[in-house]
Amino acid sequence: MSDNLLDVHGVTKRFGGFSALTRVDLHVKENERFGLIGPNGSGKTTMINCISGALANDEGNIVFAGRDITRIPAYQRTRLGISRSFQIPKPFVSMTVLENLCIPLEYAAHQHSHGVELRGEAMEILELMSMADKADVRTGGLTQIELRKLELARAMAAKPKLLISDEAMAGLSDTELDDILEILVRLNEQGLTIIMIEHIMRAVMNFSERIVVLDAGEKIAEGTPDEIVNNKDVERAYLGA
Amino acid sequence: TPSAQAAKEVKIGFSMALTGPLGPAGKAALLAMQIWRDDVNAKGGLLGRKVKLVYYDDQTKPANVPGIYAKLLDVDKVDFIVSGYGTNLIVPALPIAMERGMVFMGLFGLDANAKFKYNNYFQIMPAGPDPIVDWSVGFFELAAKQKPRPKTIALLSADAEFARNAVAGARRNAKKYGFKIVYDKRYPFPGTSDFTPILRAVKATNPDLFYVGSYPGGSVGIVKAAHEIKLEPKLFGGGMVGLQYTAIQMNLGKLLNGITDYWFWAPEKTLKFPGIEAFLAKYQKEAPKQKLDPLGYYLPPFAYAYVQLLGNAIEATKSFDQAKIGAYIRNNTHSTVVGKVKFGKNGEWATSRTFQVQLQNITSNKMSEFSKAGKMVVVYPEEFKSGELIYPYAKGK
Amino acid sequence: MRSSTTRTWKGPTLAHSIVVDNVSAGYGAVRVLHGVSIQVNDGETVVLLGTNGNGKSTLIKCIMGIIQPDEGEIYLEADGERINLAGKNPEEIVNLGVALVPEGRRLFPRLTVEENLLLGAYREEARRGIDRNIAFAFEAFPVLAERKNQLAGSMSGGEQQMLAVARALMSAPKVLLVDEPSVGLAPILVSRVIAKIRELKEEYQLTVLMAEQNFNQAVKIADRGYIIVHGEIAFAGEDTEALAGHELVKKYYLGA
Amino acid sequence: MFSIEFLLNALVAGILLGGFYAAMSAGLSLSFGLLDVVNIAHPAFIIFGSYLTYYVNEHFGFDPILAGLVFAVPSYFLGVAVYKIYYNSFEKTGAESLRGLVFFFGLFFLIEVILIITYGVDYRLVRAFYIGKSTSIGSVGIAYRLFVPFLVGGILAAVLYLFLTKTFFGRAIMGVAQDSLAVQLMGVDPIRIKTVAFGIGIATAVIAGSLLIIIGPVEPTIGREYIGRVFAVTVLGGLGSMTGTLVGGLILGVAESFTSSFFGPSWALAVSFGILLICLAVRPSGLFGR
Amino acid sequence: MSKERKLFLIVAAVLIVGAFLITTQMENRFYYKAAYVVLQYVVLATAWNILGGYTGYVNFGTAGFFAMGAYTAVALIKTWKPPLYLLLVMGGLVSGLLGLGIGYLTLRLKGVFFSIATLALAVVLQMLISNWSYVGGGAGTAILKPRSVPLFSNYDEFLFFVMASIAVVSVAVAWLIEKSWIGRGMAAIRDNEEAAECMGVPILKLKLFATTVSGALMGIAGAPFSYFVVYIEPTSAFHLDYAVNSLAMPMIGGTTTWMGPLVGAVLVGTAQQIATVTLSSEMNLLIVGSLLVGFVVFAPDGLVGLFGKIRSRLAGREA
Ligand SMILES: Nc1ncnc2c1ncn2[C@@H]1O[C@H](COP(=O)(O)OP(=O)(O)OP(=O)(O)O)[C@@H](O)[C@H]1O
Ligand SMILES: Nc1ncnc2c1ncn2[C@@H]1O[C@H](COP(=O)(O)OP(=O)(O)OP(=O)(O)O)[C@@H](O)[C@H]1O
Ligand SMILES: [Mg+2]
Ligand SMILES: [Mg+2]
Repeated sequence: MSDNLLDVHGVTKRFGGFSALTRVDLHVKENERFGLIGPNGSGKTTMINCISGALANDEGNIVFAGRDITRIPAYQRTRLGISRSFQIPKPFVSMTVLENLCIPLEYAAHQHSHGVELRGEAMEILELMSMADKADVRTGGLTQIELRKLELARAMAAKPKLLISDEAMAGLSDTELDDILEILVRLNEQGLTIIMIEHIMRAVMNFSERIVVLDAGEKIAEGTPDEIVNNKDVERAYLGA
Repeated sequence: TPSAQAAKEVKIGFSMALTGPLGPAGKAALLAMQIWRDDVNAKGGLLGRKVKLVYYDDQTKPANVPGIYAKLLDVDKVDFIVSGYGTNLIVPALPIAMERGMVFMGLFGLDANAKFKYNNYFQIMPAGPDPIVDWSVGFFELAAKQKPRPKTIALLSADAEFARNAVAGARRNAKKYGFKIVYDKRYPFPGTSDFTPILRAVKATNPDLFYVGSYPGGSVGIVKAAHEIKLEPKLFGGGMVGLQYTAIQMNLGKLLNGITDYWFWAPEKTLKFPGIEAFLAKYQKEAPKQKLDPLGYYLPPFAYAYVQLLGNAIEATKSFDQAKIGAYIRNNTHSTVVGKVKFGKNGEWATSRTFQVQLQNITSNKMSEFSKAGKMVVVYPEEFKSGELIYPYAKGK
Repeated sequence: MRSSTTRTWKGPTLAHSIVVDNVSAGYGAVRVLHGVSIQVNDGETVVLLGTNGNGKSTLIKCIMGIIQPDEGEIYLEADGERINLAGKNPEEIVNLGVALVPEGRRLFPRLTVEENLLLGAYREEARRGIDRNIAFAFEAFPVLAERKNQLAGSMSGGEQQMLAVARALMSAPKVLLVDEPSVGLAPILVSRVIAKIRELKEEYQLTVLMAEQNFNQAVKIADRGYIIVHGEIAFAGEDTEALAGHELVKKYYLGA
Repeated sequence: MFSIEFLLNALVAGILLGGFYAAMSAGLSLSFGLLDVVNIAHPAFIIFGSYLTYYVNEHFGFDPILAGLVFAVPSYFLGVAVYKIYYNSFEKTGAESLRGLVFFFGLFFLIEVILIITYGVDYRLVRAFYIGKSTSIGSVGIAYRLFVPFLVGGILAAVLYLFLTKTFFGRAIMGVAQDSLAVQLMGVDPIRIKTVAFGIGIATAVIAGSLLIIIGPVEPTIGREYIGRVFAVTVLGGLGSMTGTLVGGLILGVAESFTSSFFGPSWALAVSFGILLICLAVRPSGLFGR
Repeated sequence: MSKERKLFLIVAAVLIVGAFLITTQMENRFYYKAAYVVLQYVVLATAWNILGGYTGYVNFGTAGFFAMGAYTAVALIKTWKPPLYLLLVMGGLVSGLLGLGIGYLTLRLKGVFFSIATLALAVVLQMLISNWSYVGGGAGTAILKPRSVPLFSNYDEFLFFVMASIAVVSVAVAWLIEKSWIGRGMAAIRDNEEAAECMGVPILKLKLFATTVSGALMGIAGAPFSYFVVYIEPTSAFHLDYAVNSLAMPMIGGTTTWMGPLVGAVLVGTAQQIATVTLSSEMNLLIVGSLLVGFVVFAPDGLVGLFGKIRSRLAGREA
């Protein structure tokens, strides 16, 4: 047994004849800040979908907290402590922002005591994300950016062990980005493990302790931010000259 | 005062299919009943009281019937009830009549009283004491007489109440008369768009006789498809509803020639029952305005007859007492526009009088073609026969 | 910068510029823009800077006719003619030669890549150049050629962004509005997309207004720019140096 | 007992019927498949077309097919009007399509009422020189009554297919329900596109109505029998795909014909809807769905 | 919360007792028959809404579930004539299992595809029943209802009481679901299934729960049907009306709350009953058609939504 929180072994995912992921391994340590980068279409989101259970991988297996979760449904994975945001926001449109957060709070964070008072807790998270003023707005009235922040907030509301943020910060200004990074760092200090997918190098490089680079569905590099920045393959495939 | 007069009216209540699959026939039946009402009222009503019809559309939905009869009896407080058109719509009302001990005249129910055995139920369709079997006896009698004697039979029925029962009777008759059943299938009704494959399967069995239980839409499809694939059994027809309708006759025209089907009335010299022609004249005057079957030979005379019979019974007993009227109807022979009627077991006709008619000599699609004698030739029973069966079918085509 | 050359050889008869004069706009009770005036001259590339929620997209939507300004005027100056854009539908504005790469891409997810591109060339004037434009799109973004029969909705985020840019160009626009083209793109693609926009711009003599957060990339092609803060123009930089030197830019984009 | 000839005949009968089903469903594939307008009243418009055809056939001896084609034009405008109401009451206000469904159910009943009031509840039929005639190729018989609708159905599907995939207008129809703002950004007026497409859908329904009354007699409420079938064909083929609609129609037609021929007609509907269920379970987006 | 629940349950009990008391007072059978039909629609609309309104899966096959309940009862009546409550239980069980079955369809089928599948299922079931001669097949069969029943002066009143109780129970079930974590989870599924699952909502379980409960209630509503009509045959048991009404009534009332289907069913159902016995047949269809068109056009959020809007507007004026 490893002391990793998440072990992804040889995961392959095909869409028709096209292989979006080919035998990819990932190992994320407990309480690690982990970056996942790669060119567009390299399979990052697909990987997250496999880990969170939104897609079933064709080959390989996924172990979380010592338990093989390859075949268990997504909601159980969330209850075990994996929570993700969606790159393309998927809000609950008939609900307000606050009610959006109540769903994961009720179903994932407090799954055995339905009906507990959740609004206070939801409000705290919104305040953390500086979205408190939008609490009673229906999600139709939010901008793309706000929707992304809602995605992150909702993922946090599941009170996960592992938080996966799929481009939640795209489009944020540097100040806002710093605010969010600070929140994430604080959560990490409290014991949360975080996988960050982001194309904003400033964010990923500053935040991550370790980074894996995907390209065309395969892992091409793994290492500390410094190692990654200086990796020739990564430069060629992703960073550019 | 008008209210006192209204109280003196005799109210006859019923549900009738005015929309839905049975709507066309139901509407024509209603017109016939209204003509009877006007006839009676012109003569001063029943025992001096004017007749009023109280009716609601059951939309051909049995589920509507219980509510309608409850309304008729408890809210409208009608004096008499008669049935709507068709077995499905008669049966739901029967127990209500039974609970209240009322006379209940039925309009074209096939063995509707089998379960209830209610003695004040009287059904006007001349099917006979064992309706399901008697219904097709004529067809088989005709077949059995032919030389060489036909050997095989194909049965086809629409998957709904009347057609299935008709074919169930035919099945028993086939056994009784010793014909071998080589095809016996049902088709979904409603829901069959094309009959070609079905009739090809029938043709593949090469039957001598082809007995069909079908409803108007299907009957048309079957006749057309039979011509298209040249299906030529020696005797063809039996229980096809719709061939009696003028619009369908006008559309099918010559395609009808040679088909032998059950029939209730035709302008043949053997069927000039007292009052029928006067009734039809009135009907035919009004029908086009209401977009109903213009000739009205099928159901309307019987719809007239079943209320006529009730009215006559009231007059005869000089009473509005249900039990007395019931007993009178049960024990006497009645003269109506559809001939002499005597009821027997379960309120069905004591003896079967379902005609078998062969369509002959049709040369055009004009309506006048079908109001003439000699086109719908009664070939069974002997008593009413107006011509000879042309056999085999292909010869009459 | 490089684009200054473009400006010189463009004849006045093909001039297309956008003038936004004192525009105020918003969504229902939410007021977003307050008296904004900007101008994008013929052949220029102007960048619109500003952090989230300050009104960049709103301004672009106003120009495009997606929302109507409450106050102020918006003109398209084409060939010396002044066309009032306020009150026009997006489709009418598109037919005047203005194209938008919208925020959130807005592709047709259940049409193929190719069909998306062809639909981009709907307007009468674009249909003539369709073969040339499609060839150009495939050359600029080879992945689109490889995947031309894939449904747009199943492409990755970045691939979709490329398709959105390519599709806008299919309408053979004279004025291109781009709302944050680099969002969600890998760094290598950001520079490629930006470079492509410049290439296209030169090829077609486009006038470009681009909302962008990635300052370093934006200034590679921008002639000048505006900084928008809380729905007002906080600074109009006459050239890229002026922009780079501005304290707001330093604060927000250059990590100073 | 069953010969090759019998099998071929069953196949041909199924194909002919299938072409007709495709004709009935093509317009629905446009409105429901592409515009996301759940026009459950489509069969009612078909019956409406049958009655228009009946009217001119009965009174002026018009050929039914010709009548269908002629009436397609005014029906297009009827479709345009219906869509305007639908648009203003539902799409404009962003109400979900479910609500529109109820609207169309209501419309369904209203059309039935109008037909009942004007024509009564009786069965109506038409006459044409090809009805009741048939020809045969080898041992395979072909009834013109079914062949004509098959032909028209096939042509209809082909024309719509070309229209949708090869014209700019057609592609705009395909895109409009997916993102109507994006359609605007392509320089297209989405409402116009949808109105035209819906109008075309109704026009094809009316043509299909003329085919229906060629095949068999029609009464005002018979449209209800076809709700299931037209939706089954549309879904089986894959929403919005004309090739799919044609293939879906053929599958249903052949399945019905084979079941009728070999197992007995009473299972025909169960088999064809069973096929639909299985298809949906295996390939939820239909055979040619995207 | 639990106080609210207690109050609601008390109201429910009072209604059932009230229904019983009415039967001891009033004699006119017509009202019982008419009320029976309306109440039957209350059950169907409420049941439909648990799946369609709360969870977002539109069932076109209501008639199938209803008829399966009815035919389960017919099969049992033909076999050993068990008491009515057993018919209800068995009808509910069979349709509930059927619901469970279509619940598994939701694994693969979304949106209209699911709706079409339910429609197809209803057709297949109708064909199966049509070919099953034990329960009368396509020809149908007459069912004798028991002549008398203790406590009630006639069977019509008893049937009314039974349907009233079922209606009260159905609405109570819908209310309990709506106000509980289950209802909130269903709303999340309706909004976005994928996101709901990733937020820890056991979507399959909730969907199965919804389809089963919805199906079972429809089956229970169908179980007494054969006693009500006395004559049962597939075309009327599987009638399009059930599918249309059970969908239109919640739409007209409002789909997001328990009150919507109740209001819609009472309103439309009563209108239909009145129209049947007062108007000419064409007018009847005309009324139903116009009602459907009119309400969805002019009260897009349903009546409940409309009242809410009017109330808040009035409140706003006062403030
Ligand atoms: N459902 C699908 N069907 C077919 N291909 C798919 C599907 N989903 C994803 N793909 C393809 O798989 C590849 C990987 O996609 P993925 O979304 O994982 O990329 P990504 O690394 O997240 O990219 P980005 O950074 O642009 O978001 C892409 O080429 C995409 O087109
Ligand atoms: N549809 C809408 N309804 C209500 N408010 C809106 C809507 N769209 C945007 N807003 C508000 O308008 C303001 C400006 O939004 P806009 O999208 O123009 O910002 P932006 O500068 O483009 O930022 P971003 O970087 O987030 O794209 C924001 O406060 C936002 O909340
Ligand atoms: Mg991604
Ligand atoms: Mg923006």
